[in-house]
Amino acid sequence: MRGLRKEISPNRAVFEPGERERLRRSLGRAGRIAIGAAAAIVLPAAAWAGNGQNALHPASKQEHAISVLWWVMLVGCSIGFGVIATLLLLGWIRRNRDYLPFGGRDRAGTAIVIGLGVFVPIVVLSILFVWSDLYVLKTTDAPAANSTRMSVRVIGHDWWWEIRYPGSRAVTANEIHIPVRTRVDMLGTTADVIHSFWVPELNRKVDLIPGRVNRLLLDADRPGEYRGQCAEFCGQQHAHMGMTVFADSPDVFQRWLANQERPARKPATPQAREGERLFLSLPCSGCHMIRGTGADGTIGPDLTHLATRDTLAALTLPTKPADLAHWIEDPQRYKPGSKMPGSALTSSQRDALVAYLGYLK
Amino acid sequence: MSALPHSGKATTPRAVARVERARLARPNGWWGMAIFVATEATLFGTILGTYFYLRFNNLHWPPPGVPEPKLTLPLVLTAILVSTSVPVQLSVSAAARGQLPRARAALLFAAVLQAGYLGMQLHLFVHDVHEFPPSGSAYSSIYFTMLGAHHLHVFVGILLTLWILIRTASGLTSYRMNGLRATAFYWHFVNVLALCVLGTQLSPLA
Amino acid sequence: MATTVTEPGLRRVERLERIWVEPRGLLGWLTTTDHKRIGLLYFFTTLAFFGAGGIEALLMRTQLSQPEEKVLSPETYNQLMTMHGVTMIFLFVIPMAIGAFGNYLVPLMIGARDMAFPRLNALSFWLFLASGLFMYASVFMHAAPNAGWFDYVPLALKPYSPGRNIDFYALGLIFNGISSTAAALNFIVTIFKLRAPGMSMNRMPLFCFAMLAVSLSLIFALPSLTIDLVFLELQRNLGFHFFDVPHGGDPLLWQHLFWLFGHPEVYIIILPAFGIATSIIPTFSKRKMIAFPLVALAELLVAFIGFGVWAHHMFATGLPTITLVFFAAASMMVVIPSTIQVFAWTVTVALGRPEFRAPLMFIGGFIVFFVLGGLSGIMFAAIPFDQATTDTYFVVAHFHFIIFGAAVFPILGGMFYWFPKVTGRLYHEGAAKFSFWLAFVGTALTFFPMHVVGLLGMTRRVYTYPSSLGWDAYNLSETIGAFILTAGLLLIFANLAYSRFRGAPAGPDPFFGGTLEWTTTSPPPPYNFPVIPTVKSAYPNWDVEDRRADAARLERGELVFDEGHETPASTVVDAVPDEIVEMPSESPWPLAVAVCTGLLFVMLLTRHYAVAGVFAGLALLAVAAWHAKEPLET
Amino acid sequence: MRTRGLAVGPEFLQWFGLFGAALTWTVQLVVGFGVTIARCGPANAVLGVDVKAWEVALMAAGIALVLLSEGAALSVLWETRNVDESGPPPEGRRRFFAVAASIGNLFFLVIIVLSGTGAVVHQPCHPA
Repeated sequence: MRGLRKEISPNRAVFEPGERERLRRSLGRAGRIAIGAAAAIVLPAAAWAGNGQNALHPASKQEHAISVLWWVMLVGCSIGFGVIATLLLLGWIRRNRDYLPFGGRDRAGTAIVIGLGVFVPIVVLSILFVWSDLYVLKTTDAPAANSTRMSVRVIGHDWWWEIRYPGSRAVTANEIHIPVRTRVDMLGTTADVIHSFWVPELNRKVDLIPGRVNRLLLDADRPGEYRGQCAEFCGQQHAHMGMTVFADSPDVFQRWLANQERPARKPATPQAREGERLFLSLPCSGCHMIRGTGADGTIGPDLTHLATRDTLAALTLPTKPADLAHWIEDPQRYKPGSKMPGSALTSSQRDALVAYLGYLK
Repeated sequence: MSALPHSGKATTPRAVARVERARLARPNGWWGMAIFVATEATLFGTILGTYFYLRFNNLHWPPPGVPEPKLTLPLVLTAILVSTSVPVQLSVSAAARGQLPRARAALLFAAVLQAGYLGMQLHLFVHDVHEFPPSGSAYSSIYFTMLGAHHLHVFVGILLTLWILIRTASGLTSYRMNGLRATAFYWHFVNVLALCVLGTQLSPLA
Repeated sequence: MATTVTEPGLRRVERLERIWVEPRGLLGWLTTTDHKRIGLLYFFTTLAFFGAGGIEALLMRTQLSQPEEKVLSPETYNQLMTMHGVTMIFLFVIPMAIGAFGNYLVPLMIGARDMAFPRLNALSFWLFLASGLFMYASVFMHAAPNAGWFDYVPLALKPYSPGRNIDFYALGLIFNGISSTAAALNFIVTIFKLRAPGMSMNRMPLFCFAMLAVSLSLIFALPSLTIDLVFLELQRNLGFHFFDVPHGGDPLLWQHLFWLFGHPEVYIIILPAFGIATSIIPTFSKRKMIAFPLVALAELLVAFIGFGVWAHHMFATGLPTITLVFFAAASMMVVIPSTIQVFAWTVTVALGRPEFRAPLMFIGGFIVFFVLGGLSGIMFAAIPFDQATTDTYFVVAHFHFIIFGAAVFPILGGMFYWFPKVTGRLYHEGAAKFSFWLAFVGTALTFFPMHVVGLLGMTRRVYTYPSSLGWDAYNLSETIGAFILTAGLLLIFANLAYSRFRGAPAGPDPFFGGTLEWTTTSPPPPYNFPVIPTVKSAYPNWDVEDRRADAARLERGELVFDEGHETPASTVVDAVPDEIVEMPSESPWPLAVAVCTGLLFVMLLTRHYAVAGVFAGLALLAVAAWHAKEPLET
Repeated sequence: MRTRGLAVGPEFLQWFGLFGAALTWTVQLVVGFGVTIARCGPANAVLGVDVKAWEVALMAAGIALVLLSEGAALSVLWETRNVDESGPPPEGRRRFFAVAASIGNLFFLVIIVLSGTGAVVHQPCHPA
């Protein structure tokens, strides 16, 4: 105790010679740590560009602004981390030295705390606020009302996306087609619980909330498929609620839209006709709509042009005949909790249904 | 340090009065109640906040078909309730001077008024429930939640008062004195609350 | 201190022993009002819940170890995911930090003989235990809460969650909140009123400042959660309308009220960690905390500003930008109290003579994780970036660095640091250091890749994911990390358990700590201090003369208070000795009240409202019986 | 909170310096947030809130009050320039809180200015 008492008694000694050098050397270390920390995060993230759902792989002005914000903040944070890590290392390096820098007096330490802990952050964070929350926010916020030539309605369901094109009869599900380099106003709401619409490579996310229509700008600057996913926990199958945005050249898009507006094709082969009959007689038509037939259900997705879609059940399965057959027989196996019941069909009935659905181009 | 007043040993009105005089700061019990009141105040803050949040969320407030809140009777009742702060405080200062009988009389008087208030309010409450049930709209839901919460607090206050009256029947100790102080503090809080709740309840008339 | 006690002193000590003795055995534990025993009860209870929450986490990590894994059904996963959050927050971190550490240490650090309201203290433990059992009953009925720990409506409303799951959640958290409120109230009054003579607010240990800040946060934050849950129950079971649009309600009301509680909650979780760090660092750096007043301020400020940032959890809900900027600005500035503390800690270490024993190493790990989590936290104050990454694994990474890396590491370090005080024995240093590195590597490996996978588009709360998105490697490494971390934790507890029986004797003050708990014997006697210490600085145990003066006063019988079950109370701000308070001794009633309350909530759950009323009445009667016994009548 | 033999003046300055700015910001946040909710809710049709006027007024009043409390803190800081911050109360304690307050009030000043500016710069009720 006595010894300790002496050690912590203040106002002893002055700045030790050699301490300055040590400080300077370990500040060099700070830089290396900063770079290391940055690399640790950057390299793996940047390495992955091609998964179609990468927030750091922008395909629009908006997402580009966000990723720039991220890279700048990352560098700033790495520097901050470096400074703090250096101070910790200083302690570690000095652990066996028997003198106290600054003679154990608080003044210098307090100065560092107030300088680096108060004034630097106040300035830096105020700048960040002005840049991100006043300036960048103006590029990512909802498009001004009626500032876009076209809009698309997205209605979240447990657990799939209903997509409508105002001013057109086209209705589809889970696959949003938009013309490239065109400002599209996404008007999002929900039929049941809160979902969140997020296509990482195109823009930030926005929640779909009962009683509200939240808007988001979709403006892909190059053609492609952009994957998205529900981001707000919405129940048992939250994990299987994906969607794809197809950004096509305007004429391709127009052709697609014109086709989607048409009623369903009449089946030509006897097997497909049998399939249609089955579809209308079995419970299917109670939940699904196929425009131009008696099927007018509104619980499940509109199947009028099912065969033009790549995937089933919100990106759970591809729309290949085999998968379609499996899905029809036992949806609960692939998406437990989904509203679609399994159905006991003879293999011929099943093949007929699949054949019919394959017709819905 | 043995000169310190020993609240634990103060078991007669005179001894209690001595402790009350000698004490520099308020007793632990008072502080306990103060913190409790703080959390209660926050509770009502969120209820009133919710009331106005829902109000901003609705064009018609109260919604069509729901009568506007009555004005006079609630005003009168609240005035009566708030006035009981006086006898309650008198009771405290009397007890602090060691005058137990006077203290209990004042407290009893207050309790009677408060009980009367609660009775009338519950009558109004039941009447309103029949007129526009809470399941009718967001307005009626928050309306009855807010009033119900306040009536509950009045009820608890009456229980506290009765408890103090029972305990002080067998004389005054510093422990009971602290209880009395705490109860009085609680009542002042409930009375201020009554004003806030009334203001909110009548806000659609403004 | 109590080294050279002679006859008169010894006689006084013996009298104190007689006065403060509690019944032995089970009965003693059931009726105890001793803050140290209650602290231990909290410790072992929360440890059990920590185990449960950990198992839930490991199961989830196993399910996510590779794409399309089938270990858990989606329903089970969602229940585990929700219970993991609820358990770790409400049944582990907070009760461990406040209930166990706070209870055991605060009276010792301020030189008091117990909490201000010992029986209330017992009540808050029994209520906590009951609420925990209440919530875990749901797990065994496979009806555990399954809507995520923030339980958004309308998913949590009857049409989408018809089962009892959500009622378990709502009632359980209301129940738990009662306990936390009681505890917080007790801490505030204790810290205000029971400080040793001379311990004016500027000499109060920083741990106590942290506990004060936490308690104040709880007092002002919990009501909005409680009322939110009451609204939820009223709407679910009695047909009220608060959250549904057709009747003029608003689903966002739930989110506002929840996060008005939920964000202060984050600081409630982290503040005790600050307190522990600010206790360990000066001891092992052998110097006073640098910028002491600023650190104290920072602890209070972070709690305060924490109330003004709630909507940054709602940036993606499409609120008007003019509404969001308020919360963005506050979210930027709430960082600064933390930067103050981080620099104060690191500078204190750098300018001291640090001795890297296990506790200080855990604090080092804490600082690293806290800085990482804090820096990613700053990013969420940038609205557009928050809107891009919220509800992804980037957020999961961020808050696990904060509420595991930053909140739990100091708790682990604190376990080692105060282990000698509690048990009177030393832990095994080598094993402790090794377990630190295991836990450190495990934590980094578990949570760091989540940043990347989040930026790659992995959203949170998914029970599985397709393999086409390049998330597999990251998720596998996270799972591996989780198991390494588990090994580290198990080694820590094995070390403590072993040392409890085989450790070398520690003596009163093995680390030369600066605060008052080190002035008394290890483990401390039921009355904590034979003589109430007087304080002249923020690190009274380093003022050797004063401590010797204590011994002298014991001889003279000054400030011994051996005439009864007594402790002195002082003025709130400057700790001027004010009165002698008779403390209540052991009582069975807190347990009785807790039991009645528990049954009350069971009846509410099963919708037997009349019976519930009966139990409410019984609880009130128990409270009356409790207060009918006044301290002096012991 | 009565304590033995304390002049009221410095006590008031110390506590106002410590809490003034904090409470000011609380008011600005609660009222400022409430105003935006009122302005952007359906009820605005009947209420008709002028959000900019409110926010500007709040910001101006806020800045004034915060500067006042910072002034109080600084004056206590000057009064106690020769006192050790862990010294005996009341001076030591006043010093302690003055040091804390003089720094802490800066944050509140910045928060009030930033959020006020934000609320004025952005156009009312444009969804984020």
